[in-house]
Amino acid sequence: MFRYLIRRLLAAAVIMLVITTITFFIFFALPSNPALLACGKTCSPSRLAEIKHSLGLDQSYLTQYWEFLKGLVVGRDYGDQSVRIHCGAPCLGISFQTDTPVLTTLLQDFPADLSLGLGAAVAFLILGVGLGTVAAVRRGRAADKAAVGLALFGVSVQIYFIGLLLLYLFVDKFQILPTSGYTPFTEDPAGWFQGLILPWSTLVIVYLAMYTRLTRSSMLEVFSEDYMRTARAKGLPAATVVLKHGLRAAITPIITIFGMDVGSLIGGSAVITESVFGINGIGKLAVDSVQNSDLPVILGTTLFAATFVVLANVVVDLVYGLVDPRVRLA
Amino acid sequence: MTTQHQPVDTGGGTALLPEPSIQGSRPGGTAVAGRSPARMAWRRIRRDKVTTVALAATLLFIAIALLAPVLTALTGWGPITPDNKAINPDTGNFPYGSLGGISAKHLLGVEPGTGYDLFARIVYGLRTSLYVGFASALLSTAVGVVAGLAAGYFGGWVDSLLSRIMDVMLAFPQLLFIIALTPVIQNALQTNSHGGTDENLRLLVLVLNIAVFAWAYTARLVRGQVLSLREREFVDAARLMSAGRRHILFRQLLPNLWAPILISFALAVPQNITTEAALSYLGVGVIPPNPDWGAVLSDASQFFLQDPMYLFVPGVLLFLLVLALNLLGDGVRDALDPRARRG
Amino acid sequence: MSVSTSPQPADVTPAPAPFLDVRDLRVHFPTEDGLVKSVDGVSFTLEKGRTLGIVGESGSGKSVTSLALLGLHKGTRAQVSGEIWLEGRELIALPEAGMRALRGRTVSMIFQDPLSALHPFFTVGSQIAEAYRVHHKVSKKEAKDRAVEMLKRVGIPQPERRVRDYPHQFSGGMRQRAMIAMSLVCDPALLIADEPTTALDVTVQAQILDLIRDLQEEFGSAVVIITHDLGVVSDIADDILVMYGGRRIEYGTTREVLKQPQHPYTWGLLQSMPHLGGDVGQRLNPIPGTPPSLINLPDGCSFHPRCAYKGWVTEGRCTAERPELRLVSGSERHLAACHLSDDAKQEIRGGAGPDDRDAAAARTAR
Amino acid sequence: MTRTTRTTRRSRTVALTATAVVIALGATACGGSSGNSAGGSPSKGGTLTILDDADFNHIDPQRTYTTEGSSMDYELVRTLTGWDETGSQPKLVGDLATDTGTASKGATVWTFHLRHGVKWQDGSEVTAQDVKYGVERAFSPDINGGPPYASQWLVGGDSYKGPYQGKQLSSIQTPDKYTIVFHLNQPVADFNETTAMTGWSGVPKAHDTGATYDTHVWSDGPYMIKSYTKNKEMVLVRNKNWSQSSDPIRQQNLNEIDAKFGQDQAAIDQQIKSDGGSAQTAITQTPIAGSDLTTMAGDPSLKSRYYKIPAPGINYLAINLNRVKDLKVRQAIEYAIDKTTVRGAFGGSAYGNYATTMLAPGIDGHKDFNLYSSNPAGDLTKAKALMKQAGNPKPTMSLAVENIPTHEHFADAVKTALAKIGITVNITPIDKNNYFSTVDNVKNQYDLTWGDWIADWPNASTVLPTLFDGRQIKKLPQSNNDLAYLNDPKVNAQIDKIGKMTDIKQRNVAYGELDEQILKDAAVVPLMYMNFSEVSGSKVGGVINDSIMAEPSLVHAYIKQ
Repeated sequence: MFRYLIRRLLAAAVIMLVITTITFFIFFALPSNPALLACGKTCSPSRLAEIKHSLGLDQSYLTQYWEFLKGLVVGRDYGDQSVRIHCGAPCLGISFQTDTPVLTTLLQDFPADLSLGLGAAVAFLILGVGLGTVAAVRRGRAADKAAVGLALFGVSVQIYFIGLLLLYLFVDKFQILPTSGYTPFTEDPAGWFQGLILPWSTLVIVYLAMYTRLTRSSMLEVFSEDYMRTARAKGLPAATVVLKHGLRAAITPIITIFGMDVGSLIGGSAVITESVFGINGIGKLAVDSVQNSDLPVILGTTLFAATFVVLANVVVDLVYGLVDPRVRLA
Repeated sequence: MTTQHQPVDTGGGTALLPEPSIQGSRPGGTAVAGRSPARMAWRRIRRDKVTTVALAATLLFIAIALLAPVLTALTGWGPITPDNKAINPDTGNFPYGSLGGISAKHLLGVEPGTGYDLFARIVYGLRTSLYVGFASALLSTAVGVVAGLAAGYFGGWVDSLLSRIMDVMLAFPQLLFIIALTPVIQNALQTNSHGGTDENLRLLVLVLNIAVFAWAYTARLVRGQVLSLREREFVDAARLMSAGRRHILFRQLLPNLWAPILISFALAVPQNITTEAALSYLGVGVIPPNPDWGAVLSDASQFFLQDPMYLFVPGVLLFLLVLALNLLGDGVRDALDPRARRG
Repeated sequence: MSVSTSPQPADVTPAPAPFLDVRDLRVHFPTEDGLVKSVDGVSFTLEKGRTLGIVGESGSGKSVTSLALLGLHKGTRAQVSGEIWLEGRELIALPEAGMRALRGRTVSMIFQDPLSALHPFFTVGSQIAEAYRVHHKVSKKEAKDRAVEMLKRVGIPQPERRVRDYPHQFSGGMRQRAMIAMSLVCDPALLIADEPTTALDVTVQAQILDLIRDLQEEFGSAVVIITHDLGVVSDIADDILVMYGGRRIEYGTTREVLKQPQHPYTWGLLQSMPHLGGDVGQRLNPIPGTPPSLINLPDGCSFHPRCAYKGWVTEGRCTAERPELRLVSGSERHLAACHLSDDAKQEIRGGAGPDDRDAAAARTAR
Repeated sequence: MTRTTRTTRRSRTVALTATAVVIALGATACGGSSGNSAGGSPSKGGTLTILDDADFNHIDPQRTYTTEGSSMDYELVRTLTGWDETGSQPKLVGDLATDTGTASKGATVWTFHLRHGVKWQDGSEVTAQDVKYGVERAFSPDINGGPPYASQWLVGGDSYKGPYQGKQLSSIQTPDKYTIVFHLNQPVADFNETTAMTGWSGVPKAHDTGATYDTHVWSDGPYMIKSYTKNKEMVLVRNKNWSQSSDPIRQQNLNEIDAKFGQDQAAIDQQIKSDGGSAQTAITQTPIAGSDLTTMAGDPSLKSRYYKIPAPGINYLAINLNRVKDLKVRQAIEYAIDKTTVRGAFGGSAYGNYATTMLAPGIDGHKDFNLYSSNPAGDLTKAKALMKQAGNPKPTMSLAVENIPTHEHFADAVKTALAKIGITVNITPIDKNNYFSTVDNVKNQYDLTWGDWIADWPNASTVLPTLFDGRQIKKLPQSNNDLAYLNDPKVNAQIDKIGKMTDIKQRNVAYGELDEQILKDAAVVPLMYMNFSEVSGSKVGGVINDSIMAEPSLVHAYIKQ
């Protein structure tokens, strides 16, 4: 088990290295000139060269890449002109825009994604699995058709359309809720909750659809398994058959996808939701940094998000080992 | 979604016994002789009312897109012909009249700001959506099939490498990457020197970019299918007859893969249309004045208090388009893979 | 051929109600391609302490019949008609709640593939204990002790330890033993074993059959064994029912059916089975062709497309007229559905070796 | 001025104003400003919330070059000179300095005397050395992004690399603790207006944190930083060592200023408009744009808290003289452009008045003239006639705009108008954040380029030489501001001549004539003189329309109790 974990983490590290490399070289091919942006108006060529040097952009890509990797492991110091800025390991670089270590910024934004992602995930998992189970049990009946219909709606509707619609209805039209956004829980729990209701709902509508479909089909598959017939043949009540024997087996494939979804959600992949509701999360940070050509932040956000997805993969495998006695982690 | 569930129909009684005396496998106990799988699938689609309606709706959308020039000729307003008389310059070029300027002249009203005819924007925008959706799905399916075939058939290090690449592709936070990659690819392909962004090239860039992140799903599916197929007798038979690899891959395996390929294509189209619209909504997709629904929605989101029609019309239409394509995709899957029936 | 016109066998209903009495059981599944008549008018009886073997190829309706006995078609799309009387209670009309109380307790079942029939995520012990607790108000501890006891009874070594194992940690034979332990945990009056040995090694098969027989003696249950292998039932069954295309084609005591099989299909089954005492060099003769579609059964005798002897019958009778289930002459309850005359059967079976049969086949088949 | 581009909204930047110019507010300007003069005496206490869609690019005073950042900086740092805007016109006054400075040697040497007793937040006194150090910082490549004037004008500035390696700039002298002298390499008659920009302030060497000074600005103003989380929130509290008696411009009415960043601008507008709860004490610095502008400008209920601030800026279309060489064609374009639809694209009448000159009213040197169509909708007959004289060419022209809806709508309006005189326009939208770095690069030349420009201080000297000195094209190949590529020897000579003038009045007249000359060349189509509109909650008082910064000035802000 322990050795398995080590091996999985090593494999994850390799994948992260590959992603890092690809991302690094792709983003340094971005059609922009961060030095020029930093230089401001009326920038003379000599001043531009100095700023390039100061940002480390005058070195070859390979050198920059090596520096970056080194920074990840041992940290690095920035600025040879003024007061030096220390960026502790794992150093993802220093934002061209704000001169703050990227990781600091990411960690500042992280609570928003955590709140948004986890809150929505809990809701759509419970609702989706519930709805999918009902649909599978009532296969072909009205409840099933309603659930399938709802799922199709969620799969087909655009997340920003739903988001804007919710904003329009609940904030502008009926003024039931205050403007959405993220308030730290520690600051104002009520505000935290109120500000996240609509973003959560939006994510839930979209993800609920997937989970309903998934649970339903997984459940139907399980229903056809021999052991389900055995359970009925034992004389177990229908509810026990479905909820204990059925759900226990049907939930297993869902765990994989749920883990990946949670990983990518809290890693900042709810870009559109963040953008519609003005939540300052990692997704919005990424979009803004692309627009500002803030390479270290772009690199940092994508790596941060990828890390969560890769880690989620490992966690899912471990959980799988706990959930499915047939899987041996060795 | 990474798993393709294939629930077995519960109605058919207990599992079939292996019958040593009987050659081959018997499909489902109710095989109807003399019908090709394609014809059976077509029959199932036709018999499924929902899928038939979805197919009709999809064909209608395609027809509208193809006939866009004709339709706009009928109304007299093209997608980039502003009607300055329909907007009020004193209110920030807000449309005159109610419901966003709906009138006999402008069936769906006009865009605030530009005075473009919304109907024309919509029918031309549909072209964009369908073009990007279908082209990227074609591309990603083609790449995915080749990669999946290679990984599944050759196995060994080819499989390891390709599977690893698929894992990495699937691990990428895709939307983030597509957002970031769009300017990169655009820049790499851009040949004109004026430094701006070519709006038609952008369409191609979007197709490429979306396909880059979509092929891994198809590849995974095809790989799994190949792995199970290559153990089957007819491949062994072909191998024994010392058929070439290419022959086995493309003549023996590929024909048996058309069902999963078609399914993944059918499900990729609405997914890609959604992605394209989302990118345009975030401002990194189609470049105006090329009409696009996502871009219209993005624009409309700023006016949704004052001019809700501007938001609702493209929003609902985009929903209907994606819904129709999703239903069609489901229908195709059900028809080709009866075990995955909706019920 | 509509359901209503299917001829009813002239069964003799004995004066005292039998323990199990199945009358004209029909199980039909509506599908997109048409109505699948998996079981179409099956009747049989069974007394306590006795064993019935239901034999047939896959798709002959034998497994669907067994599920009907457990009432497992309730709540599905299946259309079930006829009557199933068990200890004086009619099961088909019984509501699900009432049926549920019987399942596992009065009627229980052993399934074909113990690996898929046991839940992979629960321990063997807990699955057995669960079956006990459904019908008995006992504590978890008591149920677990009962599970250990049952495992011991079915011959699982170290049951105290193995009770905590998961099904995949058991070998095939042990799994089936566990399955049997589970089905017997409530001392059922009727035990249905659906291909209990098919998924097992040959050596293990015999052990399991022995176990079933021993336990039957111990518990005094009635047993229905469903199999495609006449060899399995020849040892253990008192009666044999041969099914083809959802219908009965031959029904009698084991001795009668094995010694004097009346239906060419039964002959085929017998000949496709190796005889222990037989000539080593003797070829096994599989029945040619495939089982029929249950949606469109062939007209006339549903076996006629595969029957080598239709030439022995008046031209066209086999393809046009469905043979009734008739009492075999000289027998009390041996029933068979074939147009062949007794003489013809005599001639075919008497002395006619396989070579002759082949010749006959050549003469008549094409 | 510079144009920094903000997330989704309009670009904008710093501005300073002109002393004496009458600001022609006219009928369209003049929102219901609740300036201090209007509303009795301010109450003390309370927290003012600032809601901006994005964080300040910089508030390190030497790096600030946006209107929002500069406006915020004025709460934190004191500059040598400053603007008193409580009167009907902005008035240049001494801020850190006792007066507006003394010019000598033909305006090449400027001397400022500092007030005694101005304190840093730790109680130590602000000295001339602090100011010298502050100005020197801007020369370091780490302290980038600020205006170019110091390095342009100070003797030796072209080779000086900042104070971090221990070197000082000898052209800044501090003969004593309270005197600072600047030696310039050319006469600059309005240098004391330059020194009202945030860069001309002190930084105590001991508290300089280099590139991270943005979040650690050391205060000598009425408020100081309590906490600052980039892109999230900045909290300012009272600076106890600030004294009203030493400051002619600012007041210290609030307990706290809380700036929050990152909400969508439309959401901010909506919040403040609905005026509920905490929004009552909030104000936004980012200008209202698009549809919000349309609806809010006309909303009578917002009248008392709607600030329409005329900016010393111009929104224009540059015609590339390298590519559109025929004067007749350029003149035809001047006539053909329909400014009514153009203004509609930017937000209608609330956005600004139709422009006919490059110098906005309010900028020193503004001269009122109109060389082309008197009807803002254009004069098609005249335009067609000019095209005919040019031989009826059917040119195709590229037009560079930002890829934001406003600009796309603007581009469409231009395209439609020019189509009527046979010119086909190809629209080239450019990523908004890279827009100016793209069009300012001489490698990228378009036939038509959109531009806007806000004066750094309201003087023609920060408009015309920057935008039309053709000799700069070669010097600054990557940040060329001459989007028209006008390189007219007459214009260049005139710029040099005016630069040497020390008589302000004479200078202003000459700039007015220069403006006219440029328009005779039909190098640019002036479109609109810009206004910036902001709103505040109903409990915010003391907001002054800062027509120099084009921001709601908060120096007298208070919360109504």
